[in-house]
Amino acid sequence: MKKIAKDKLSLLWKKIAENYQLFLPITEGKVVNFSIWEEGAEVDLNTLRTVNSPKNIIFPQTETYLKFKKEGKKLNLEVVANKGEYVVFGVRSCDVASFKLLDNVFLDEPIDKFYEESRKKGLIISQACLNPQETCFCNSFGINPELAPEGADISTWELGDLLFWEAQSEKGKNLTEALGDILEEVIEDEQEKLNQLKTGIKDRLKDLPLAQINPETIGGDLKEIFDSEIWDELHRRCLGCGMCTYVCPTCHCYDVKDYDGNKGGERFRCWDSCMFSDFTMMAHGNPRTTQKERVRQRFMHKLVYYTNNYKSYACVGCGRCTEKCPVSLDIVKVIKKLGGERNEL
Amino acid sequence: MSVVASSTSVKNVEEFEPLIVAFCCNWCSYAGADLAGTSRLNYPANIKIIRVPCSCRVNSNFVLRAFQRGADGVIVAGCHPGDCHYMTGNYYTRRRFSLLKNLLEYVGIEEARFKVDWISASEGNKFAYVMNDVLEKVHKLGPNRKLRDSRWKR
Amino acid sequence: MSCNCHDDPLVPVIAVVDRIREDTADIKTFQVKKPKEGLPFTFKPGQCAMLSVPPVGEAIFSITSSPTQQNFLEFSIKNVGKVTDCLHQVEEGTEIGIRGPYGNNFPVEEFKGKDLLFIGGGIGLAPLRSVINYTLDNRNDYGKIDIVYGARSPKDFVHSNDLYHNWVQAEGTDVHLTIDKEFEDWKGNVGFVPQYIEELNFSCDKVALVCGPPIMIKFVLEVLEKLGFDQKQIYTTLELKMKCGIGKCGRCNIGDKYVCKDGPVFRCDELGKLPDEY
Amino acid sequence: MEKIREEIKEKARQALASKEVDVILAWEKGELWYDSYPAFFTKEKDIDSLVWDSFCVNNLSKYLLEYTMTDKKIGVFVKGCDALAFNQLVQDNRVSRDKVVLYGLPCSGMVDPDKVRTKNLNQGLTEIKKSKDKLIFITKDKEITVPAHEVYYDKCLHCRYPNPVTYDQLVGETVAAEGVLDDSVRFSGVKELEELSCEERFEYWDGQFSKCIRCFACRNVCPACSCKQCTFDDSDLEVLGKAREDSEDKFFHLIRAYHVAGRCIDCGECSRVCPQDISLEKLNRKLIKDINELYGEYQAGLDPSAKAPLGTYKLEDADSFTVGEKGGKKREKNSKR
Amino acid sequence: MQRVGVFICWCGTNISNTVNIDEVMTAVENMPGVAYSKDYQYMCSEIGQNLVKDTIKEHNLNRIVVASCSPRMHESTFRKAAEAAGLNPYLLEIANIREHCSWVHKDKEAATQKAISLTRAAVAKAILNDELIPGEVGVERRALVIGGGIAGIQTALDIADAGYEVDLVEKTPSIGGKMAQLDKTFPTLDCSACILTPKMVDASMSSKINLYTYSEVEEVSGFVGNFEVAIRQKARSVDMEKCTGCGICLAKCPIKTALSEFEEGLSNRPAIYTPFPQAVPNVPVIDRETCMKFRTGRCGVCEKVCPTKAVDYDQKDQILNKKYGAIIVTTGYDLIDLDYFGEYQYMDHPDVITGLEFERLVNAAGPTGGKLIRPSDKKKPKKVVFIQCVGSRDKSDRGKSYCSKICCMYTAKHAMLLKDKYPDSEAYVFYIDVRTAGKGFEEFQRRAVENYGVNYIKGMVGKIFPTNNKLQVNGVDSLSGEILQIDADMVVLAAATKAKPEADDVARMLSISTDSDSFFSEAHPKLRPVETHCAGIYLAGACQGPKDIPETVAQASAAAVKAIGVLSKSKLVNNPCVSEVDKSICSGCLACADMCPYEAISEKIVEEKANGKIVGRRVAEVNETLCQGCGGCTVTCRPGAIDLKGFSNKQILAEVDAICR
Repeated sequence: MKKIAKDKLSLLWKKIAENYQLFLPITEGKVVNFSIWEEGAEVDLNTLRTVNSPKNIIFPQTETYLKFKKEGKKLNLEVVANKGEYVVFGVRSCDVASFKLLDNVFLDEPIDKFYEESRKKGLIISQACLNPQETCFCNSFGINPELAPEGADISTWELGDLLFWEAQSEKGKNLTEALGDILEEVIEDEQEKLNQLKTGIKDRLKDLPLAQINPETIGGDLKEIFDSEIWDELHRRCLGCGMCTYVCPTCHCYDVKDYDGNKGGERFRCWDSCMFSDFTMMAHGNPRTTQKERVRQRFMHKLVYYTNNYKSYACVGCGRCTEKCPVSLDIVKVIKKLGGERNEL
Repeated sequence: MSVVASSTSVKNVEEFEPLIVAFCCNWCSYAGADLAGTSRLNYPANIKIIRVPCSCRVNSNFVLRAFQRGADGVIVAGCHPGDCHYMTGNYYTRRRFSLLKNLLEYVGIEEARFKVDWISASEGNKFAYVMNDVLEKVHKLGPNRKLRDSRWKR
Repeated sequence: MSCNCHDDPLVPVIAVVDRIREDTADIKTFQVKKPKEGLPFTFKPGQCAMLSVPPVGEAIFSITSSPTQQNFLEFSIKNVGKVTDCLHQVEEGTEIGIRGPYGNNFPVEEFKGKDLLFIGGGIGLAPLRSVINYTLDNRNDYGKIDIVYGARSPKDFVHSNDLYHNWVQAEGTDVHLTIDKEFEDWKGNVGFVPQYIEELNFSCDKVALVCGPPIMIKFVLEVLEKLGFDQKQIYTTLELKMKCGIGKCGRCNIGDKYVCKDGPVFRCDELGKLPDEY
Repeated sequence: MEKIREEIKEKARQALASKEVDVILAWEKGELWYDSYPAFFTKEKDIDSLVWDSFCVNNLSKYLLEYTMTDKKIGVFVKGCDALAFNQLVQDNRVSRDKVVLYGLPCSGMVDPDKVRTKNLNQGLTEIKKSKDKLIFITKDKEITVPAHEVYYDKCLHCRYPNPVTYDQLVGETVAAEGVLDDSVRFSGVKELEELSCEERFEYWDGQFSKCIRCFACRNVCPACSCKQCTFDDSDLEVLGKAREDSEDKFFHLIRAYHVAGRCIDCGECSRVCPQDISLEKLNRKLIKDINELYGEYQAGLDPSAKAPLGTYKLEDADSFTVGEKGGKKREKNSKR
Repeated sequence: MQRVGVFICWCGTNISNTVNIDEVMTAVENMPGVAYSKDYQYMCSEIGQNLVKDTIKEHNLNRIVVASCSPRMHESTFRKAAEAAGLNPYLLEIANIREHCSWVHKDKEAATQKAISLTRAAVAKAILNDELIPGEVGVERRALVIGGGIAGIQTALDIADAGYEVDLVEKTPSIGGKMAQLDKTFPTLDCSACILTPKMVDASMSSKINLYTYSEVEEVSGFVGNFEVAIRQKARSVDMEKCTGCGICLAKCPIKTALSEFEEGLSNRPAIYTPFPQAVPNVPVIDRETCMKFRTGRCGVCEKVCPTKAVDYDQKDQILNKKYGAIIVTTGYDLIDLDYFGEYQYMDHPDVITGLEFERLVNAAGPTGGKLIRPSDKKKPKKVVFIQCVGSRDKSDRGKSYCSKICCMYTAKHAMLLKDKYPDSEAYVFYIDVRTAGKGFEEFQRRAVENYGVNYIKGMVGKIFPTNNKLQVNGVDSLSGEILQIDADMVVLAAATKAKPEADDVARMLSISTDSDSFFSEAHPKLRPVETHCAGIYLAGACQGPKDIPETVAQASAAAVKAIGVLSKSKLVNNPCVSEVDKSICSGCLACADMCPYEAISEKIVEEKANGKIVGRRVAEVNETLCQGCGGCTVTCRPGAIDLKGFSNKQILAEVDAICR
């Protein structure tokens, strides 16, 4: 395990940025988001949760992957490979876990090579959550924000003026080595303090208001849950915006579109939202005509369909929807409704 | 140094051939443009006219789309207020584009890039004058980078 | 680091529209092949492919030719939206993009030795034709073949050459045609497909393959049930909004199944387990 | 507020019991202190969970659109801003006045949870009480009193219509408008920007617009955005592309603001719900300000029978583009209309 | 499948000199959708049109683009050609590469590139063109003529002669207009009244013509074939039916001091009056502002003396609402105000008069009974100076930049009339140029000079000084450079003509346009001289620009023919480029209906399934016969549910994209 004094972090950023695109939580006005670090950027390691999840780094909101040109009857296609190597620093355990959930989909056969490429070129540095918030419920999905999350190449913990640093993967080790002297070895005393820190975090989790949310309380088979009466009422307040899906670290529905430019065109994929009325619109109809069906789809996907296909819930309890949904139609409420009385707090 | 800098900038300006899209109402401004033609007046070829029945047919979407597609300036021209072939159309045009013009300026689009004017069928001279005037001003401003789609090449 | 993104399933390869046949006023059949190699990929009956017509976009279509046809793929396409409209504007010799094959297929191996009943309506004949031609090309492997096909009028029949000649002439094969409404010079049956099936009173020892408009499928299933068919004997193919074709973009699901990946062919008993959202 | 809450519940119960209405639109409480959200009551017994507190920020008027195709009679609770929204929907012919029973709720402001969190008042919070213009944050072991305006939403600080401008029944007593109602304050943000150079303005707005993730929350929450199908969702015309691209982002925001020009009630909901904190109100207020200056003071939602500024004209209207020749070449005399 | 044929016209050298046709042809071939392209010297010629027709058939084309002159010129020509080849005419688009390109640009390369881009836009639009079928609408077979001068009278007579009803609306109490005020007409010197009066009588006697004198048109709506017009019949205070025109009331009226409008203020008239003895109708009107009865409540003499009890002080203005198939505007002209021409002393000296005043002074029925005398002292003038171009061809603000056209001739006429009356008198004419273009004009003017000895002086008058009973005219003979001083007894000013002051209001009411001098604009200066841009509204006479009587009468007959062209049809076809509503998108906000100037949009309830029940939903609906196709509604409609056929959102965006490509 290594460490670095927090006031030397900018040296660290600089060093990493020499060879990688470095993404950090950066403040812009009132919001903190992962953005490319440049000298002078306002890095914010304290804000627990960025507005956008780091999903948009590994799975960009808009990604051009093909360029085309038509000349008479001829068609030319050219694949766009557009990623360099990058490092994301400060990813919380929930968000790290979300990457695995995206991997399940995109790295399943047939493998999405663009995503695979993006994952290969990325190095994830996690940051433990010292002070989980009232909207957090990662624990409910088996995530332990005090530990080094599975999927992180390097994990870090803040302790006082120090940042602890532990490589978790081969990639992580290589970077750690390359950083050389910037990082120092941790001494035993500090190791002990770190253990205490972890226990402290764990204790705090238990007191969070949403700690008892438990998706396992959802009973019944797919069709029973699908036909449940709760959807009749639950959807009513939904505004039909796509905020939940866009800030969600695990939502991954996308659309494929062509742009017709003047000097050839390009094909891109971009995030889409099952909350939008035209998501499943076809020339001859729409299987989900009301917001009820769309709201149901989203939560069924997260809590049932995905689970059936990948043996895991498509939620990491990050709390973004809990905090951001303008009408509080968040997954906690759905789990509670579906789980019935067993889920009362 | 300064001499070199200015000479290159002049060169750049010379290379810049602005594209200006003009929406002209059929009854006045388009006819005014015809008259400018019949009178063999001169204005630069950078201005390209789209015929619409009335200036009130011009949607803000069209204006923004032209900018997105790399137009360096956009003109909406209609009959003088009071002279609308459709009686009242250009009164709406006046309100609609007064607001849009201000809004564009407000978000940092240079004032001269969007021009609304009243040009009657008999004002071939004014047509040519307005076109030359807009072009000259846009030319000074240089290419529209602010609203152009990055995928639309110059 | 090198990138193998050009192998991405989303990336199409160039294919050329070799021949175009106008089946009806709004349906055309396109022969598509790779400029050099011919067949763009191998596939099984019932599978789909994604056709690209930049800059308009992509859409997924079932392959209507049989895998036994080694030189090209065929697609019968109805002009209903942007992409299909663009395809209908295409001329012979035009290059388009193609990727696939996608989805599952009709279990033609399992059908071996069985009598087959094909039930199609309108453009719904397109996916069935692939299986029909496949079974006819492997005639000895299969029992009696009945083809029931209906459309609004004889002018709306797709693949009329097959309907009137090839299939009629095939051994052990009966073609039963019907149209919705009386039509000049039409001597065949008049009436909707489900009623016609009931009239034809097929024995229930067959495998039924159904494809057509949703409303037709619904009533055909009722009739088949009446005739004594078990749900496990009935197969259908579905169409929902599909974008990626590889089960990831998240819009063609019915419950936890993705039509583009787990479908489009569903056995009716499997379908019954899924939510009614298609 | 606590007292009024009971009054509201009673009103709602009675309205359902007497079949005055088929459904009541109000608010309900979730699991967290700030979590009050829209709720739809059809049964008397459910009214127990109805809530009225400092977090009932959601405007319920727009949900009336859901009921346009039914013959249900709807009771809806409206705050000052919500009532303007309601009127706007009536003006836009989207809601019929006679299908709705409006219960007016005077409102002096709603609390911004972010401001509470910033002040760290949420730690161990059990209850919030309101006492005149103060809020008392109660935890297990202490009570902290804070001037209400310190934690109210920005949009509530200069509220001009704290009392509903239309209602059938008023619950509670009217409140005085707090804060400064002077338009110079309301438009100060706009003026600051106007005074910048063109390049500075562009830089500002470019920064704002490029944050947008196109979630459409601003549009979907907006009571003036009541179209059956939004032009941005027109897949046939595709005026707005789906890519996150600077010019597309600008197109979206400019057209969104433009489409509500003269119909924006200035409720500030768009800015509130924006996850990226884009200053949408500065866009809307620019249009309001210009309309006021060019065509005379106008407050959308005040009079449902008024003509929207972009839906009418005057012969002598000023414009912003012909320099020195207001209104064109000829003198305008008598009106034809 | 769209197969676009593109036809590029050279227009002789008009286009091909500035636009490289070959380059355009090459570019066109590669445009998406283009199946065939062809260039030709004169596409509008018969050979050219046949080329279009034949190619449509030969190459199975279903969209046509003609790159040529302005669509305002030949769109209809090529539409007809397309139609003749079996194509819906609205599948054609014009790329204007002449007026908007070759004629305004000099740089060949730039013009060529622009021609390509305009053609590309036309192709992009044409691909999206739909077949449009015009609707039909009935025609109200009655015409309205606004203005009862010679133009209006002639128009009305011609239309009536063709068998259609005409309403002739005149603002003043009698028809006749300016021509009634004239003494003689040039170049024949025949008596103006003698040729006009019979026409006035004919108009009043015609069973097809209804005269509405002392009336004004107040509101016009509708469209060709179906104009709806409100006419205000001002209270005459005399019952038209009862009055026999005996004139007793005129004689008995105690007020005698109102200035006669007809006599240009040179004499007085009573408060109850007919403008002139031959007035049609010969029914007096009470000038309520002058009348004692109306001012003070006392008097009532006319009522008492009227043998038929025709005087009716309680009469009120009446509004008549009528429908017309066509409208002809013949509102005439005025002379400019001479307030700003102080150097000529017109405002200050009674012996400085206008030409029109001169007409009254020499007229036998005029204020002096035909005796030409000075207004100031009733003496015969010996020396008269005529000043031409007072305000005409004058670029300063007080004048008019145009030539008033009639002054040269009437000045010659006046000088001759003077000489006829007083052979010993002297006439001097100051002129800039003498313009005598017209049949017999030159001979007429030469007669003045050669036979009558009128002194023509090329030059302008600087100033006039009134001195001892004389008017000292200071001028310059610009040919000799000599400074002249003429002590004249009388000065006659040829004041410029101008449009009526209310012309702009009339134009606005009719939705027609005026030029910068407020004369009504014709649809085309050469080819459509009596039409306006508004179908069904025509122009005749000096309201369109200065002109003399024969021109006016010719134009009046022309306008009548145009109107008859409309009235003779039982149905008119509509412009099919009208709005239509996509009811599936329409929210029913009806903002479109609010802004429609033609009230063509109304509310409609469509039945739809919602929650398992059939319920009504409000949407907008366009009445295609009322819609004129301005497209304003399409912009009002935020979701784009209402669109304009022929100029759809998609088409215009396609044009934008193509132009910018």
